[in-house]
Amino acid sequence: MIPISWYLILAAALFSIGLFGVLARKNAVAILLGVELMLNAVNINLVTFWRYNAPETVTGQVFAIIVFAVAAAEVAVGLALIISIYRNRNTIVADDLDMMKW
Amino acid sequence: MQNPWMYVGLFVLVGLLIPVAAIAIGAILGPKKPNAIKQSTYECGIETVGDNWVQFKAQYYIFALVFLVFDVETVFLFPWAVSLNKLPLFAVFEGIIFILILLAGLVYAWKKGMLEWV
Amino acid sequence: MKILFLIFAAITLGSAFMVVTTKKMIHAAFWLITTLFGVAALYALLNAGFMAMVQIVVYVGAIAILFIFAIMLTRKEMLDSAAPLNKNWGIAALFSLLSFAGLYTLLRNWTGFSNEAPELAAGVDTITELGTALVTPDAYLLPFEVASVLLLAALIGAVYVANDAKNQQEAEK
Amino acid sequence: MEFWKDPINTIFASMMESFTSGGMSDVLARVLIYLIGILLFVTFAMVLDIFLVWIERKVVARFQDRLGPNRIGPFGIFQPFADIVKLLIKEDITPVGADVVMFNLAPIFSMMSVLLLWAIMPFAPNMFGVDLNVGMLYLVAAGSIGTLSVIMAGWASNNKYALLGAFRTVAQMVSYEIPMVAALLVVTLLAGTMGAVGIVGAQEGVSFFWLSPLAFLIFLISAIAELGRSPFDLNEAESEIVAGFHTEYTGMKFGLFYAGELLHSFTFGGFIALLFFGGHRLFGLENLFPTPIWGALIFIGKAIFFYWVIMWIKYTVPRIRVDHMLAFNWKFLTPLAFILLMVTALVGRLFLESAWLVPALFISNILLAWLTVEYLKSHARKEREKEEASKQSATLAEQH
Repeated sequence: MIPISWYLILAAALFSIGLFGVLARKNAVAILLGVELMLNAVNINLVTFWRYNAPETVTGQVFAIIVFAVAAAEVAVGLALIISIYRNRNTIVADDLDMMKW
Repeated sequence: MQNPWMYVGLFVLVGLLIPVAAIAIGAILGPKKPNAIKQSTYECGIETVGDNWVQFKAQYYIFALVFLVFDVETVFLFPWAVSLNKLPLFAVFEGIIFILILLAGLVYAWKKGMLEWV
Repeated sequence: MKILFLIFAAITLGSAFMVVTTKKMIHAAFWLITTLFGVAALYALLNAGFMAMVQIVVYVGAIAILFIFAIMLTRKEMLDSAAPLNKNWGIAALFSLLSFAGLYTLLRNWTGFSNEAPELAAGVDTITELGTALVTPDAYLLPFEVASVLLLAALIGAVYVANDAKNQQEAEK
Repeated sequence: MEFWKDPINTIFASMMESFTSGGMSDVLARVLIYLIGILLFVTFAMVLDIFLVWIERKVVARFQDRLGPNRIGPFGIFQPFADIVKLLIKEDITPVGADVVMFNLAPIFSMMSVLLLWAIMPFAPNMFGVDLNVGMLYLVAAGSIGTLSVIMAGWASNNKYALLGAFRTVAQMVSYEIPMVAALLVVTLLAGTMGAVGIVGAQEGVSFFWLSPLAFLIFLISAIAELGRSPFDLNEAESEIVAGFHTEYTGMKFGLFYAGELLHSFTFGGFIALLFFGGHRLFGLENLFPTPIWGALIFIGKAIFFYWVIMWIKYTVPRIRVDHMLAFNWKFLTPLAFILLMVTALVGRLFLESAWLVPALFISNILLAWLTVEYLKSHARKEREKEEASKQSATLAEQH
């Protein structure tokens, strides 16, 4: 059988890749893709802990479902904002979005 | 190894292999005589203009958005529906409140005129 | 089991890497879908069939579609963006490597690091338990209803913002 | 005699014995037997698919007062084989600028999404692939793989019409998924389980059609939309966008899309049979022979019947406009489906384990349908009056 460490390391690696995407990508949509990777890593952790530490309760799965809802809400609003910005300023390069700077 | 997902995994494998085999046989048996006209994209018989870039309506996004919200909602509702018969009556009302809150969102989008295609 | 895990883990991580480095946005979205399938397979391996299905229904069926629509709507920009990464990508790579190393050492020092999975109790229907937990006031009733409010807020917010975009598009015509 | 009562498991046990006696490990033997079984099963599905082509062409010919294929074999039954040979020896054209990998993956995914549905199809007791406890979600998940294949095909073709068609199709498929899921939720609620086998088992006494005829109608409409068949065939509206997302596909790849659509229709016919009409049951006739093969035959007969209903609708109703299609879903079908879900939850819980459950649910469904129709009538009347009033004021203004 697979020890828990494999899953946790996988989740950590996925989280780091997502973090890299968030920090390094130019495109705002790509940044959201990175956030999705990070949320997935979190979900892997939650389900893993459910399976290995408390399979008799459903806490881990409930948490994971709520993370799904949060991810959906985040994507819906985030992408709507990006589309709106694209319409108004004709760019979605995150570095160019500096209207709050002075 | 009583995991039923093993069966599903094998089914995915076979489900991939059969169409791949069909396409492969077609590729072996069919002739290969490409030329520029034949490989150009089809536009009702006239010559292709530009690439496939077309401006899409923002409307598509709105429908996908409303769909996403309802899709996530159903994920919550499936466990509720499965266990409803074993639960006390107020669980029904909790689910109804849950649905009503989301239908309010649909009504909002409707009143905003976001569900119109034009 | 271990072989299956390694295959799925390789698919997940490899395609996740492609998501953050590939040049064309639409390809990044399709690599993300591959990652999501990999994660769903991992859930199935963890005996969490419900989570695997939810992963595909919500992520592949809805979130990925939304991403593709958004990419299509903002595509003109994408065609000429040459470099996918910004100038700070070296620092970003260092940062994420450091975070991985930090997480690894943290986990390493945890006592339960190499625990094995306990046997699942036979005849327990996780979905029924999940449904019961979601509507029991002592358990997760509040998160259940709050999730609905969260989704409502997201819908209203996104519709409001996108309405702006729609009006803009009509004004351009 | 034992064999006929449970053929699949008997074969499985004997194969398992012969495999493991040869020194093979238990897991490997299981995987191998599953693989052989699935291969046979999928081959059966594909052969059935070939005959579906023939049925489709024959039935449409009858609807349109023609004869249909009648040259090759008796009643033209070998026509589909000729079609396959033709598709196989056609040149496989990939358009310039297409994304080759995705262009080839799309038809494969399309076919796979349909075949995957067969994994949970319970033909009869002891005759099914696997009983997943998340069966209904699995159905939705397989559908989303189909959506994905459409988007892949449309984008990878590098063709405006293909992309437009794909976007229309995706908008339609995702929209109609919501009422469909709501109908599935109603069924889940009534059965108390998501597994397909459990749902068929729960219809021991009375089919779910009598408990929720409205859910059946909603499921039928959204299934037709999900399949992209007329009146919802906007994805390949020939007069507007050539052939939709598969404009650029030739040969066997086109064949896979086409065969996938037919098999999908049949599969949904099967799902209608198992969700609302008791699966393998037919007024006690299923007990005529004590073998599940007989039940499976009844099930396939039912599936073909509902496949025929879908065809009937397809060749009777004209295509609807894209804005009407979306308005019909979001302003009518989705609210109705969720109201039905709430009503079913309430009534079903109130009358739980009482003899009045069936009549109460049936009457509440009929009542809801009647209220909806009345509301629509009054709404339409108001709209008409408004229109006439504006017309009148317009003519008045013209006169002045």
